[in-house]
Amino acid sequence: MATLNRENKIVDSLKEKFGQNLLEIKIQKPRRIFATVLSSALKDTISFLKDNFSINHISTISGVDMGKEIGVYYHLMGNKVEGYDNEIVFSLKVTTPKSDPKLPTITTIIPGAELYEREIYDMFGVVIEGHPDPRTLVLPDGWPEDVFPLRKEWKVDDIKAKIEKVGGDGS
Amino acid sequence: MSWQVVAYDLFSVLIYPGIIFLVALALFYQWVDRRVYARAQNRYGPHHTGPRGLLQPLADLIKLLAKEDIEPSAVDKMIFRAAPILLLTLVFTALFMVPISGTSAIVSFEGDLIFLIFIMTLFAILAFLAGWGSTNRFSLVGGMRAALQTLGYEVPLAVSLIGPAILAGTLSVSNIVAWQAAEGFWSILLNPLGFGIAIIGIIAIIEVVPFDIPEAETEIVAGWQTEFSGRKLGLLRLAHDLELVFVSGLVVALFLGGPTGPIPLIPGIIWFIIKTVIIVFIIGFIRAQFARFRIDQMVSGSWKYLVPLSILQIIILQLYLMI
Amino acid sequence: MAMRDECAKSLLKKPSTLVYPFEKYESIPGSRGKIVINTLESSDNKCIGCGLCIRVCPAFALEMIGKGPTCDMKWYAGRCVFCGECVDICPRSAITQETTYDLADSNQDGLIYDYKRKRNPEGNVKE
Amino acid sequence: MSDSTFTIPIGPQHPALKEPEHITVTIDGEYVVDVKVRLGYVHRGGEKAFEARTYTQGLYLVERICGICAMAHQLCYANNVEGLLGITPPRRADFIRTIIAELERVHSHLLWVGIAGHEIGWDTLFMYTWRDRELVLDLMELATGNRVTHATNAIGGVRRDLTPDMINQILKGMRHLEERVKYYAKAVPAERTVMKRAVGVGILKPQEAVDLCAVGPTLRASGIKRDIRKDDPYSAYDETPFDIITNDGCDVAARVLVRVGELFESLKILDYCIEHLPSGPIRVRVPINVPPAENVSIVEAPRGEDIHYGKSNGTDKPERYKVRAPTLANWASVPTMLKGGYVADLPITLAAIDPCMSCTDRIAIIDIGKRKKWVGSTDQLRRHIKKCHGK
Amino acid sequence: MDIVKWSRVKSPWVFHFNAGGCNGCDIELLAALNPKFDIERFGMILRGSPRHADVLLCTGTVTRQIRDRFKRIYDQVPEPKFVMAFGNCACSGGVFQKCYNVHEGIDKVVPVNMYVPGCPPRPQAIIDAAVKLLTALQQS
Repeated sequence: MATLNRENKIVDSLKEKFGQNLLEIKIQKPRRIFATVLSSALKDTISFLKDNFSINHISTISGVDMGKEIGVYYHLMGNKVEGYDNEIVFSLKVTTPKSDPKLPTITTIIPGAELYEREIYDMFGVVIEGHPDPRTLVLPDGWPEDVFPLRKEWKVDDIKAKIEKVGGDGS
Repeated sequence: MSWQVVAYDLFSVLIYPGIIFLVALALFYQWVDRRVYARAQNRYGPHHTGPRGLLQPLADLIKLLAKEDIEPSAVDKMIFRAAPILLLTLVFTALFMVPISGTSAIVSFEGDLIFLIFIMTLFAILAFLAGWGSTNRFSLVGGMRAALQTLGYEVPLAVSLIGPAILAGTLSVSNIVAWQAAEGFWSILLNPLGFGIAIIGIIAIIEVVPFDIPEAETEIVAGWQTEFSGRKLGLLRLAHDLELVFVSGLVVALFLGGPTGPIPLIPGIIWFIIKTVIIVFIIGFIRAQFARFRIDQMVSGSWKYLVPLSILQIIILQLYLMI
Repeated sequence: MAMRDECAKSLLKKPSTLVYPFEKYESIPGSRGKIVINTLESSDNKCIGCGLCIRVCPAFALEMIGKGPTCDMKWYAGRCVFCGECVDICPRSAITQETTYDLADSNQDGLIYDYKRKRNPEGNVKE
Repeated sequence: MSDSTFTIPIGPQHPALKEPEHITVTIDGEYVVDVKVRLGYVHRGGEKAFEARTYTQGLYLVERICGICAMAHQLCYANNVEGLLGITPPRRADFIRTIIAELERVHSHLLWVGIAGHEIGWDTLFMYTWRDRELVLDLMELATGNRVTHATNAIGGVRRDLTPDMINQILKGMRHLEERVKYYAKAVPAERTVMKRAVGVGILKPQEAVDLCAVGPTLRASGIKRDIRKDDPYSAYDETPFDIITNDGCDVAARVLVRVGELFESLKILDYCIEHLPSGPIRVRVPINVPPAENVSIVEAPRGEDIHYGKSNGTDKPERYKVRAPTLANWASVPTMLKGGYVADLPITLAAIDPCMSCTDRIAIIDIGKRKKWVGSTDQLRRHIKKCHGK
Repeated sequence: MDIVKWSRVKSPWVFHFNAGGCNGCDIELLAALNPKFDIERFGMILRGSPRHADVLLCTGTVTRQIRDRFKRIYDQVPEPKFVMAFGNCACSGGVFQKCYNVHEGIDKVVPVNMYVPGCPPRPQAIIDAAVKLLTALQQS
């Protein structure tokens, strides 16, 4: 069981298929794969995983502020195949510059990603290009447009002060 | 007309068995209903207001009457103000035609049964108006549902209430009671189906589970009552309790022999209370058993099952009379 | 009418309701309620004012007034999440947790519990 | 579209939703035409708060993301931080966690059965299930010290040990509960008014469920066998035998049946865990500072998969901590369930995903048919809807 | 005894509002309805519409998005009204203090008559708080 047949297979085929676009890939422990791709290859990678390894479930999208860049993790799940009871959690990371964060939508491949993409815009200001319904998801109405609360440069007190100023209280 | 007659009439309209007595009875029935419902759910229900919580409905009523009465700016003021009062008046009018203490009601004339059936429809129309006047979406939907619901229950209820009238050969409620007393048996014996349908019908009139569709809390807040507060809400609740007295009294009068009983020593009013409490008990118990129907299920179910059954009952009665 | 029998049975037997508050409810041993800091009223003066409890508290519910072994403690019932982390971490077992939970009060001040050390008239802590 | 169409706002305060939430529902007559979700009424900024709190403080913050699946969130958090630290908790702690997590599932599912009864007006069911649920809560209080937010986990183990006396009481409680659950499993489907309201309502086809990434009982009621306890075993689930309950009904009734089935499975797991409870320590000591690492942990909460992503930076506070609660995943599938259904079915359909909005937000129904304006009604909800719609 | 005051003390109808809580308090409030505690004994009923209520029972820390809705709900409750802050989030923000999207307690938004600490408070605490509130009302 503890052999990493499946994981290795996925890693190998990804390496073969994407080559230069695949910046980094590692098997952290059984059932956990972390990979980094160029943002241009994001959609292809996800379709590839979905079509070839039946990794068809997106658990969530989380963002990380990495200084100059914003890292966006797509946590995918699936690949319950013959002989295996359990699934693989595949965390696919892309980065996008903080000055002009942009990513293509993946709702065309996995429709369930809609809410998570809205959330990532709210929290980090990553513009999702081609999103079918780009409204605010969690932040209150009247929220100041340039405040993205999970970016590191926004401290809690700064956000509070800013909201008081513009009255972003959902009023 | 001598002054004694006037005084007697005033007394019977205002005090016994008139308005004050009826209000007390209505509050008592609310208590019975809540208590049965709670006990069926393995809990006490109102318990610490007065002995066994008996004064709870009274406390609720006084509190509501003394509370601020908010009138939202958007409501149709006339309908909004008139609805509770009209409803209350209607229920009292109806109650005066139900025999409570003796075989004869305060007001009685040939054909008053038809009039009562008409009043029952008016309840729903008023609910609809009240909902409409509130100009609140919940109220409006509640009002529409109340009106829609009459489509379901009105026909079978009316047909089933006519059953005893056919037997007694009269359309006066008092006369039907008198006929039952004279014949010495209750019309439920010949009319069991009609009795069942009447119970279902009156549950729909007083809008409790499973037919609380117009007031469905989890769907439309409090239905057509949503916007009412304070005094108006108090009056609406009182009217609702009086409706309970009215419908149970009517069923008792038509099917269970009204305020008469096999032991002549016990006064009629005691019989009346015993019988109506049984009806209220049945309603409270049924209330604990069912989930709410959806409006379309209610209407279609009613036409599919209740209407044919009530007509069947009438046919049976006609056959009985022919033999 | 699926639960009819159950309901009918309930009608006949006594409800399962506790008669709280007319009879005190016996709380289950080990349940987490009011925090008591053994600073000071008692003679053993357990609290040494190390401040560990304040560092672990997730809800900022403890406050130390003064420093070191002579400090006074304040507990904000209105902030505490009753996790008991401060009880676990206290090196002198000066913090205990009672099972009391009826702490409701009509103003914020009533939710603040002062645990003051016993002092002599000069303001020094009694040994 | 006819003039009979109009607007019913439901939420952010609505009796059907014990929590604020807003969905914009477009209706035509009694039918739902379109649904849009607006979240954020319970957005408190928790994820940012993690960055300002130590790992220990985070334990109690994460618990309060959702008061019903508190244990699941905390367990997920503890797993995550233990993964970051590279330690494994003692086996006994794993079992105790499993026991508490399953007790929580029992309490959550019983709660849900009651709420579902309440939504369709059957308060008696609500009263009875909640009465029996009190037993579970008492057991919880006995085992952990609190009824709802248990604070069981510590990083590196659990905080309280189970004594033989507690175990006896839990076993006794389980026997009683099993009888009660059997009774409900028989009584609820036998009640025709319930089944009338549940069968064929809120359809979510298997393919849609997969595409929209539904989770938990909602997904399993569409016949998809996906359960994190089997798919990605944590704590003691790797050796605990149990079945994944699925149902092909795809409707509200199927979701009821899946949950009732899971109640029995939970009782089975509890029995197994109590029987095989290993002895030993319950907690290992852990360093305060966590070396830089990243980790994803997933837990099957009563409502579905709960995924946490953590990134540490060598200090005692996380660099980034991301929580995705199960309900958010299910919101994506709500519009599909509601479209084409009756308005009256709204509450029960919503209840069927067992929404826990603190994790995620409210409902308003907007009518596109009627152009007429509702002048100046004081209704608190409508203004908001207008605003949301205007955007 | 003043009959109006008596009636108020005996019939406190509750409207429950969640201003951004975690659910824990809400289910404990519902748990107070169940047969084991049964707050209907005291005449307390949960109403669906704020217009019917006397006691506004608020759980959860007030989030920015919900603050105005909450104020509006408060205005809709007819006088005399009482506000009960239920749980520590409602009392002070609890564990969510120092988060950017909360108001740290409902007393920042509306006046509060009774604070019920606990996280979440047990159902007994609701009964206890109600009794304290009503006793205060009776004596006023």
